[in-house]
Amino acid sequence: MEDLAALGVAIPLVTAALLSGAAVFLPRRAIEIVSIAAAAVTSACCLLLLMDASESPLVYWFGGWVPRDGVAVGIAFVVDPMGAALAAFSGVLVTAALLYSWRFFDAVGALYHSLMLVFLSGIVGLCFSGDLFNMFVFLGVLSVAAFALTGYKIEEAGPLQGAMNFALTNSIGAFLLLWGIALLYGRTGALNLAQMGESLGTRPDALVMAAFALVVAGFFIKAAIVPFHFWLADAFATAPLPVCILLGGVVSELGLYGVARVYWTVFEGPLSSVASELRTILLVAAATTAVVGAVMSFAQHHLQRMLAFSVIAHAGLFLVGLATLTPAGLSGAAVYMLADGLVKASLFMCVGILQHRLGGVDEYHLRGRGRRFVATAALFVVGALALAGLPPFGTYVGKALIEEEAKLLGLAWVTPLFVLVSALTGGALLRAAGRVFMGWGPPIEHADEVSQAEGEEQEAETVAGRERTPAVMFVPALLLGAAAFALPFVPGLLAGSEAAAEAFTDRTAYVEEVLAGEFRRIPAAPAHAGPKSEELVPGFLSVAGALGLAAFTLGSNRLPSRWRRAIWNSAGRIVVGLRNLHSGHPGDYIAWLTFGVALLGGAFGVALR
Amino acid sequence: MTILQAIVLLLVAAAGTGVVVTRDPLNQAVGVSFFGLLLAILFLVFQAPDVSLSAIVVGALALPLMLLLALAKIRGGAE
Amino acid sequence: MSSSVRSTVFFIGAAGLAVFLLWGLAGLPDFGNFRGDYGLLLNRVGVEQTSATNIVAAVTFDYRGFDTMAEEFILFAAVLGTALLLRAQREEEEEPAEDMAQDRRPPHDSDAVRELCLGLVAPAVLFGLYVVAHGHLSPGGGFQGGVVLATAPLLMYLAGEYAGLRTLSPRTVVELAEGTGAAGYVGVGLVGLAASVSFMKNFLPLGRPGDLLSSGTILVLNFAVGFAVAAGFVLLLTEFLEQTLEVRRRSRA
Amino acid sequence: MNFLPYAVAAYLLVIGLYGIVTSRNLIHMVVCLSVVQSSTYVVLLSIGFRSNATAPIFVDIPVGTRAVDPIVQALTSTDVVIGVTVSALLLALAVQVHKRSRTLDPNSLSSLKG
Repeated sequence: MEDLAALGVAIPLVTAALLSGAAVFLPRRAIEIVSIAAAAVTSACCLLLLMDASESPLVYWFGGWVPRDGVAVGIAFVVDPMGAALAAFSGVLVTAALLYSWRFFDAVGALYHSLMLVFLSGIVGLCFSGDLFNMFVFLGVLSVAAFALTGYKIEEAGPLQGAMNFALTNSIGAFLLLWGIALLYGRTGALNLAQMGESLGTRPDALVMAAFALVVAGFFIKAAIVPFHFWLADAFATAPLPVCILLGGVVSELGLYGVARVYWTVFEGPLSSVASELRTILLVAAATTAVVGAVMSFAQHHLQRMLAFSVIAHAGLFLVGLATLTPAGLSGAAVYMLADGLVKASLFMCVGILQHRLGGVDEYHLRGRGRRFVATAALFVVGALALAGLPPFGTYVGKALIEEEAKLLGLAWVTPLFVLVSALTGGALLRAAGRVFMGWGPPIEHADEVSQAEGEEQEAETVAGRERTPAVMFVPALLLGAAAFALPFVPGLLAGSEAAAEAFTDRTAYVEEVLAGEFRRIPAAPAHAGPKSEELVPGFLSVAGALGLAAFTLGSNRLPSRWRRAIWNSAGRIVVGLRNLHSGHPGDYIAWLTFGVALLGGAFGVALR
Repeated sequence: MTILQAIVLLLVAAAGTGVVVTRDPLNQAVGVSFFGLLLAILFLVFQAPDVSLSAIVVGALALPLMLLLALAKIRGGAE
Repeated sequence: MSSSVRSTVFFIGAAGLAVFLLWGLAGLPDFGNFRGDYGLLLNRVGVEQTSATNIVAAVTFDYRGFDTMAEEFILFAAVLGTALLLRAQREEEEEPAEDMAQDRRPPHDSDAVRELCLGLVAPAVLFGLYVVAHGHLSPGGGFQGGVVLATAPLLMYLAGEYAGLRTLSPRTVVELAEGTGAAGYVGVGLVGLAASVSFMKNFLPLGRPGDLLSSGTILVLNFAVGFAVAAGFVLLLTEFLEQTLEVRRRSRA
Repeated sequence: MNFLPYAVAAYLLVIGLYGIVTSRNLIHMVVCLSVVQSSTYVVLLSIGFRSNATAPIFVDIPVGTRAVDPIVQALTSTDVVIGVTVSALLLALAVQVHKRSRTLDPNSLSSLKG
């Protein structure tokens, strides 16, 4: 059984290598079938591991190098339910994305498929690894594959610059992480997470704080937390849509997973004495990210960029769950991530269908041109409502669980924040749906020029104006949307998530498993009734807010001009200022990144005093 | 820490500065290979011959070569 | 942002970063006094356990051989990615090397340089193989040797032997080599899984420390890496060279 | 004096970032990134260094001789490979950016505003 953990990484890698070696001898269909099969088998491995790990975590020592005198000499995979769930979810998304791209573009040999499989193996490795340097290496694997996939459309300027910004910022993120690893190694002489945690002791000092700041910054760059978020909007707005499905569903989640994993295995001992200060710092970062992402999302009219900013906004919301530093908050964040990832993937797929059929994804440009696409429109609207957290979608449940936990901690402002952010991100999509599918709202004059002037090239990666929506595009979108709806009704999911979070945050048990080989069964959590019924109020409030905001903007030309001017002078100015910060200039991004690292380090330094 | 190590460290810092402030990429390619060489020497005095060899083949060979080829491509395109 | 605002943001950030880095670095053991359990243990038992006299190789290819597998695939992904990004596009196929200036002659044709480069090909191959094969004994190994090996086709190019380059490294063969080398690494891991207890297990006889044929899979993996790295770098360099070569072929014809 | 290696590593990190932020050429940026990365080599190897010790290669010297830390060297080797591959990818991107936009100056590239 444990061997499956190794196979989860090895299968996609071997397939990728063989495919690329044999690409010239294989027909296109064979490449597609083999790569989809490899992704599906990998997902199955991860699912089997998830079932097994739900009873008791698995530890796998590569090369058979078990620890010697309490010193880890090899690399361990530690498969616990939380990591296995994220890996399995990513596997499913990769499979769906590969299916979806069946008809999407003229692939070049096996390059695209091989890179997708390498990307998947990087995710699986990151999720399972119990060794900090090994996590760094797998982060590199998935990043390099993602950089290349983002720049796929080399005939356009946008994707190339997006990939450039993505690669520059994320490489620096990796170096910061490595700096953190170096500091920790210098202190503990270990790379194994459990062993590092054991030898850090319980007293925080300057080195521990600096290492934590560097590691967190490294992962925050992946997770797109403000002010490390700039690259994500550029990359996700320009990458080919099948790639976005994947990136939007897993990349920021993986960054946050990294923070959580490292905090609860390595840093919890020394940092528990400053836990409340730490919580405050993380919550400030989370709230800023959520608000900036949501406002920017609402200010977009390029659908892909709109979704990209809502990825940022929701990464902020996930971080709120994580920042509670409690198992219940973590469990809520996990459920929310899962549901949100499904919904986002489905929405990206809908945008891809528009791209496929109409050859563009700009809200103004497409006004009223989507009237014929009833099924896609329905799916898109349901997706937008789900994104806003319509009960009983999984997104609602996840958010409600985080809100409940925040209330217990006395953080009353969390619920309004969630309502605001959900309403803005959902409202942006509903507004776009109204415009594209119904032709509502005032026509924007010279819409084509507006799009062109902003450099959003409308050249499609598929030939524009196809007559039919291929089933391989619509069915995965529908299935993912349905999965997000069905999620809370999966028996035992919430209880399982709670138990997984308990196990994830139990450092003592983790150390025993890894270093002493003593396993405990994960106790089955009592059945979870789901969020309390009073949580329905903020749930419906978010949806109502989203509908209201969409209606307000679509009907804004009916307002008296005095009001319009007042709105422009207040909110509009702020939004323009915010938009100007997102300049697409890599120098700006790195300047903000440096500033952010210093801010984190400074905040942790103050926390230590 | 020996005097030799200190001297090489300072040289590395100076060469790194030189690479950064050289704004012309062609000159930079030369600077990079010099920087790579100094790093290799530093690793040697840090008793890391394996890494030193890596630094030579990468820093003094592969990276400058790729830089020159990329620049050649761009110059060719610009004319 | 204007460049002055950008610089201001950066300088505040950089000052903060420098302060907290130094603040953290001060908590490290004094330079030269490091006593990490991990390294001390492997220095003590490494030779006995793996028969590799170069402990760095034992760490890279055995104790932490799994890291190196992932690292191979970073290289692999970068090669694929570069091929993806620099692929010829439709319009260019019709009008090849459209952005190449006519006056760009391929490197020198003087006889002395030509002879020198050709003369260096064989030593480069031999030296590369030597470095790969001795990775478990002395400094060097698959990666360093692989890069040296990759210079051989490049020397052919410098010597003007374009045909030689084509015969020495036809694209599909190099791609096959790159794929096989990378897959080979995982393959060794899988054989370890099938034949023994776990993935990446050093399942071959270890031999006597210091012998060329020793250290079990460490030697095999060095060759797999050498193979993959050599092919990978040839591919990377030819990706950047491609259009230059195209021009050259035309001018000869 | 004993702090010098760490200080040089930190310096390389900051100066490399400075180069990226003020760069007017994407290829120059890629090179500065490699300077940032070299800071990680220096800090790792400085941490693993032990005075009056040999390299961890026991060909002519018996096991048990005081040797420097082998782990950081293995990590740094991996790091070097990652660095050069990422540079290759970034250079390829830069070449294509130039081909599309006819410039490498980030100030003149404006496809991604707002």
